[in-house]
Amino acid sequence: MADYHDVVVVGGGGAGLRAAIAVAETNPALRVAVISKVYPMRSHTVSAEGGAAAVAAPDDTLDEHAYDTVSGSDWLCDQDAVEAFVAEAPRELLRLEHWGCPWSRQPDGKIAVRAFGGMKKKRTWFAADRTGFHLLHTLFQTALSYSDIVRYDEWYVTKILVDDGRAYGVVAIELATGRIETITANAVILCTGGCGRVFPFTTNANIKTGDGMALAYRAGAPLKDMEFVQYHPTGLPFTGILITEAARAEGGWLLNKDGYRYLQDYDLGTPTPEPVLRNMELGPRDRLSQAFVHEMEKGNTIDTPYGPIVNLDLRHLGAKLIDLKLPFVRELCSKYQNIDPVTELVPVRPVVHYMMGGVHTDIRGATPLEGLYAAGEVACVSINGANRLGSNSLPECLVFGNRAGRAAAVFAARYHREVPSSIVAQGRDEARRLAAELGRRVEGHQRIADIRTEMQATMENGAGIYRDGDSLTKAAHELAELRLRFRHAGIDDHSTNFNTELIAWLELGFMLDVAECIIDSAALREESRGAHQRTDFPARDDERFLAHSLVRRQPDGSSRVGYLPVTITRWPPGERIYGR
Amino acid sequence: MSVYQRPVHLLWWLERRAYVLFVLRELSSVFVAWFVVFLLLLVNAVSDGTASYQRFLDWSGQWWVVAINVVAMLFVLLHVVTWFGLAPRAMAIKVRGRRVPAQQIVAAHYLAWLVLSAAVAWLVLR
Amino acid sequence: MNHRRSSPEPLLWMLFSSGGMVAALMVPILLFLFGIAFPVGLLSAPSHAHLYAVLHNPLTRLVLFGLCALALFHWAHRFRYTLYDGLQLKRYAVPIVVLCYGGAVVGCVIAAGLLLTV
Amino acid sequence: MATEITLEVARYRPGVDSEPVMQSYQVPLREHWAILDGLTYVKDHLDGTLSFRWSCRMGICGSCGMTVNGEPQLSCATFLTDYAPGPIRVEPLHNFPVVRDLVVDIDDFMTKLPKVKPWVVREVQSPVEEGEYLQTPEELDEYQQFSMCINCMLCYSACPVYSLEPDFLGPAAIALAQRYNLDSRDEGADERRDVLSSPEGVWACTFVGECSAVCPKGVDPAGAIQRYKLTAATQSIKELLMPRISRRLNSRSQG
Repeated sequence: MADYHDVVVVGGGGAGLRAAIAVAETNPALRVAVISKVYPMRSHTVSAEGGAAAVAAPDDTLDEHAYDTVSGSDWLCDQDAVEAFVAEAPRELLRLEHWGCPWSRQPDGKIAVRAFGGMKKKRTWFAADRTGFHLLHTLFQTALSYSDIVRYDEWYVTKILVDDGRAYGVVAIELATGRIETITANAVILCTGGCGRVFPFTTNANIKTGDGMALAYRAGAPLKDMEFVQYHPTGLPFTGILITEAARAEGGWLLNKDGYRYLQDYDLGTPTPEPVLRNMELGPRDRLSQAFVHEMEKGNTIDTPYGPIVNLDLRHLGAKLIDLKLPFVRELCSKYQNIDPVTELVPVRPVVHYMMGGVHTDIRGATPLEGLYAAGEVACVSINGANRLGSNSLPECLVFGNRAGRAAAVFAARYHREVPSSIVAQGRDEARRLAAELGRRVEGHQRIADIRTEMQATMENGAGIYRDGDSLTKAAHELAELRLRFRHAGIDDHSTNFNTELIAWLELGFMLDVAECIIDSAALREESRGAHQRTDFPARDDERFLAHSLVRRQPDGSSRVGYLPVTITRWPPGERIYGR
Repeated sequence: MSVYQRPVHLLWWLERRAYVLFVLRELSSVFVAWFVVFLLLLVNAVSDGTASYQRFLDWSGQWWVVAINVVAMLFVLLHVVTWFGLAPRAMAIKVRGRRVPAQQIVAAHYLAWLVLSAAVAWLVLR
Repeated sequence: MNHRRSSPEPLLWMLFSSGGMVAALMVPILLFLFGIAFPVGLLSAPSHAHLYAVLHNPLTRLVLFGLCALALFHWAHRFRYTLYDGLQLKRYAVPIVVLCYGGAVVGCVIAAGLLLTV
Repeated sequence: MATEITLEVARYRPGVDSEPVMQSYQVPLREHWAILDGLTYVKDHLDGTLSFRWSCRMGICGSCGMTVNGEPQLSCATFLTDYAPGPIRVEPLHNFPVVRDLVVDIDDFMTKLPKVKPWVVREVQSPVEEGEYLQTPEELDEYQQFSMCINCMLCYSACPVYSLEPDFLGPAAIALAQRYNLDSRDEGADERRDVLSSPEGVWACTFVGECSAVCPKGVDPAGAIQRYKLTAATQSIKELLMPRISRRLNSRSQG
């Protein structure tokens, strides 16, 4: 018989743990489980560096945070969601504080805040430059105090079980033993993060393969705004390791090969020695990454074996400030780049960082598929629209993790139903499929890694910082071909214990689905907005595209894109102005 | 599920240099104990009178007793260095709300050591 | 709770660490003088009369007793764990405990006897 | 510089091998390549059956601890060129049961961790509406280094006491307990004392100190343990000398 929990959370990062705690607090009688393909404290939330935004200072207001978020999103976010988000973010960060998060402090003991890109006020809470790490470990350790939260650590979910339009659980493999289990539930919350690994050069961890997006998509839930892929302007060349925006917020400069602060040429304001909010290096990420491409085309970047770069200059900040506010940046530079930012320039280039798009949810975290919820990067509520502002994603995990957890708890209790027998049968079928794949031996097969590498190259060429109709069409063809090859890909490892090759194969299948959704959504959006820049349609087109794209899977496996109007409450579409 | 459990060798501490140093450090205690025995023999000899004291001096001049004491000295010095070196990690000392840096705690230990040693030497050699 | 209050480990550790500190501070100079410098003639040994006078001082005897007792407990505790871990003899914990701490107690009694009768 | 380097990797297939066998792979020797890059090269191009854990590849998620030439290391933060000309011996972390190849079972730690209550314990939880608990930078500094633990398990791998005494709570768990004990917002030190001041707690530690030496994040678990010993011993002796007062204190904290 299958394991049953009232609510199953898939993913143990910031959103997942917050959701699990919310379920436990909303209704202690509910049985809640967290299924994660890694131990929760390994989740990618751990890599977030700069901070978490929430209004804290007396001179700041919720409306200003909302406006910065709306304009940052190029008006593609839903403003009701943004208003709820900015209102609840301070409470969530305070709750984290009560749970022990070691937020950096002012001398009087109050929370300290720092500047961040695209924000008009200082409102980014931080724990040095290891904010995600501390946030995740605080959540994980706090979750340990809820002994009723059952954890399936290192279990990989392969399918969401659906009957009559409602989600009733998942099928998952225990990595250590290869055991395949049907885990039924009255509500499922997806918190599996993004899919940066469909691109070749990303800040994202190896685990970020878009599993949850593909799971929901295959289960019949639509994906929203998938064409919006955020390039972070400052990643270390070769590794793609993130150098936090906080480095610029603390006063770092971006220099081209001539040592010139080139952002002044891209309508981002005039250079000042001290950082100015919403100006120059504190502009939004989409604009900064686009400026890099123009510099490259002008021949103003520096060529290295790992691609063209510009320099991030932190030298004028001094060792003391860097050690206090940016110790992790210094550690990463010295370890992975062999340089010391106190005395040397840091080479950086834009790197895929975040998916604005994701599983379509409403403001409570509910997807159109009854019983299925989503929160965090896997979801698209949307507060991020066409471009997310730095430091909005951590509070998003908390606010919407909490909301999804509460909503799922209420749903699971109010609409509790016996799990239909068809679900168990579906589980058995999925187990049989997985067992067959594990045993399938293919002659002269395609290597998983080769297909993955080619898919990543396709995505970068087709859907990079700038795209056009031709590049997207070409990418769609290449993806179709890769899909065919994927059918003939096999695995060498047929053992049941910790079979990472089987997992890599399953992940690749998910990534190909997600990649297709990105390309198809991008091809149909014939305008430029935020992170989606079409060279063949360089202007924003509110008439046709002030709308979310929704991509649904058709019965034959192909995708179909539709649109959903954007919710506008108080801020009618306007021009995005930075530095003036 | 069958797992592999690496066996622990009887002399596991030979596997890493740091472990060898650790075992040597712990063995220094044997020489501390030896010193107590040696000291008590001296006390006994002194309280038994001049002849007995002279016999002790002769005995302690034998090559093997000196050899033991030289080895004991090395171990005791190892004890001193490791003990003082680790001391700041076991104690967080604060003076007027400020944490005293580790080097200062170590330095204070060595200073106390020098002063005490000088006092003892003065008392004995006076 | 009972388990915690009845555990002798905190007391034994306190004796061990006090002993370690005293030994580190006092043993090197004494061992150097009486174990090496005087026997090999590096320095001339003090006269019996002088030593006897120093030893006769109750303060000296108290300090020496403290040194001996704490140093012995330092040895007992460390040696116990060296036998447990270094030679993996934890299965003989009872005889080891008796040997180590028993030895230290016996040593203390002898030290007290000798120092009292100076 | 040579263009390739040999990785000697421990392979263990449960049910097939009775103990790990070493297998050699030639991987490119490139600047900036971590041991982990060598292993993913093997996995992608040479042998898909090799299993190991990894995720963030920037030394913060704690997944990729391995024994490299006998030393516990994060394989993402240890570089091929530092071991040239090789060969480099890559084995699973010591002191843990090996599940497969370079993957070890860390359930023991995951079971022990909640026992030290690594979360804020307070008699009264103030509502968040009242704002943050004040904490000065100095108070933050008291526990900050112990909050840097990434649970990578290198310290357990380096700890001989843990290998001999599987019940030992271990360096990371105790350091995390101290992380909360030293946090000005926490009131749970007394609740943690039973577990910490037990024979399987701090008293099992003999201060080998290797846990701190191998820690990739500069946490000093050995120091945390010794500091706790001093605290616990002082408290115990106070209770021994002043049984009445301490009994009253105890009954209050238990009530």
